[in-house]
Amino acid sequence: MAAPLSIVYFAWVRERVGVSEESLSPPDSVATVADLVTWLSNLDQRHAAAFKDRETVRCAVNHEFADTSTVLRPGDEVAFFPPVTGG
Amino acid sequence: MAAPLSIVYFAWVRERVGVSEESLSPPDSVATVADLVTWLSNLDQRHAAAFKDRETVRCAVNHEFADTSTVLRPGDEVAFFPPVTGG
Amino acid sequence: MTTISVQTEDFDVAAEIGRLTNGRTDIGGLGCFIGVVREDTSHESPERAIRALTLEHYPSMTVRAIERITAEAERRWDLIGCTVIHRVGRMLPGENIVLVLTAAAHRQAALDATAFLIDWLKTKAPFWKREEFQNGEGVWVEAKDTDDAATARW
Amino acid sequence: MTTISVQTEDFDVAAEIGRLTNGRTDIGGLGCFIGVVREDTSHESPERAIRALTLEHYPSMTVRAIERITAEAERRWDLIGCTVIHRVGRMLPGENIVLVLTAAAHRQAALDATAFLIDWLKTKAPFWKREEFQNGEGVWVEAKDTDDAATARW
Repeated sequence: MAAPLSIVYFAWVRERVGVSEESLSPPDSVATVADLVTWLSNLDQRHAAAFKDRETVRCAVNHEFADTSTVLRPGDEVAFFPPVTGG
Repeated sequence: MAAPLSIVYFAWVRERVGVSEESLSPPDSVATVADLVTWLSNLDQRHAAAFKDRETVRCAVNHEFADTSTVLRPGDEVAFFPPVTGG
Repeated sequence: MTTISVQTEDFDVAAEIGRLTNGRTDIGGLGCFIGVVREDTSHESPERAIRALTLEHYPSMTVRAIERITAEAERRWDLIGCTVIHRVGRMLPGENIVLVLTAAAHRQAALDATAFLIDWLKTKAPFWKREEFQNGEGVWVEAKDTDDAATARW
Repeated sequence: MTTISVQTEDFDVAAEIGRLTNGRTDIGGLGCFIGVVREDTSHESPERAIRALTLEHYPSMTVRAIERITAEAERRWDLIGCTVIHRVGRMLPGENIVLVLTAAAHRQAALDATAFLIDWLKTKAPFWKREEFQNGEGVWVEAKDTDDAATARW
């Protein structure tokens, strides 16, 4: 991944990571959302806590709901959050 | 039928009969709503016109929807009208 | 709380919502349906466009019939309250005809009870609509099979 | 006409109905749903009664997500217009959270589209609810299987 990703967090995912937004440049081996989650989980304890229950974390890429197989491109905005509970 | 019935009409049934309410004393042979409709149909041209399509005329007895088999008692209020179209 | 009214004057939706909710904190969802006089332009001739609608009813029976319908809704769903206001008399296109409001702890009860109440009002309450056309003629609206089908769903 | 708003302030239901209908005479039915903060007293301890609800959202995505939902409703039903207003921030029991309004020529479209919109808003728009208890503690509300089931119906 040549350029950094913008990564944003919401609800308890945000609370566990400790920031609402960060700009990170993962290594070239990170191609998909699944790769990014694995990489983030190994970054530090806070990220590890946020992604401990990977099954319950949802994501969006560039403001569209995405799944773990979605391929990432430099400059993408990737959001992680729990299942939504509005309405 | 010893005492008179109060008979009320609504919508096009009322328009055809020409009155909205009347008090009538049918003969003893009138026991049910069906009997009453037959007797009314033979009363005059206006009643005959109102009950020409008997299948489309609905009725209520004492403010409850009723059917043609409902037995009438002296003093009952019997209403005749088309299928309802409110709401 | 159940509020039922049959009246010639228009209703105030916000005031009715306020009367139903009335500071309560156990309501999670409010359902609402408003029936409106529609200027039916589906007739081929513009002379048959609807100029007004007149609602006739059976005064000594109407409120009682609506009470039976709201009681049935309250039996089927866990409602905190409901409101039915039905206008009678002559109304112009764009005017309100009927208001149904339901309040419940959970949204599905409010949504279902709202749909149920308007479906049953259409087929089980003694109201009759007469359409008045632009050319002065008029017809009594015929009951629709689709309304009977909607009633039978419940 | 489609109106979408995500806002901290409360909404005025009567004003929104007026904005949607706006003197039109082709509307036959208006559907409406209002979601309200419910003081959930189902917890065993009164200390766990809900003191407030805070709605977080994803500002750069939220309106777009709601637009996709209203577009889907307009694709499925013959709507004259619809309105979705969703509040964010901190709200107290009894306060409005969300407003859904639909206008259609026929009642079934308005009723169905209203239920559809609130079901989809619950599972396809980026909002998260946090409950704040009387004792000061709080929890993020967990998504309900029943909401997924309600969404899947459509």
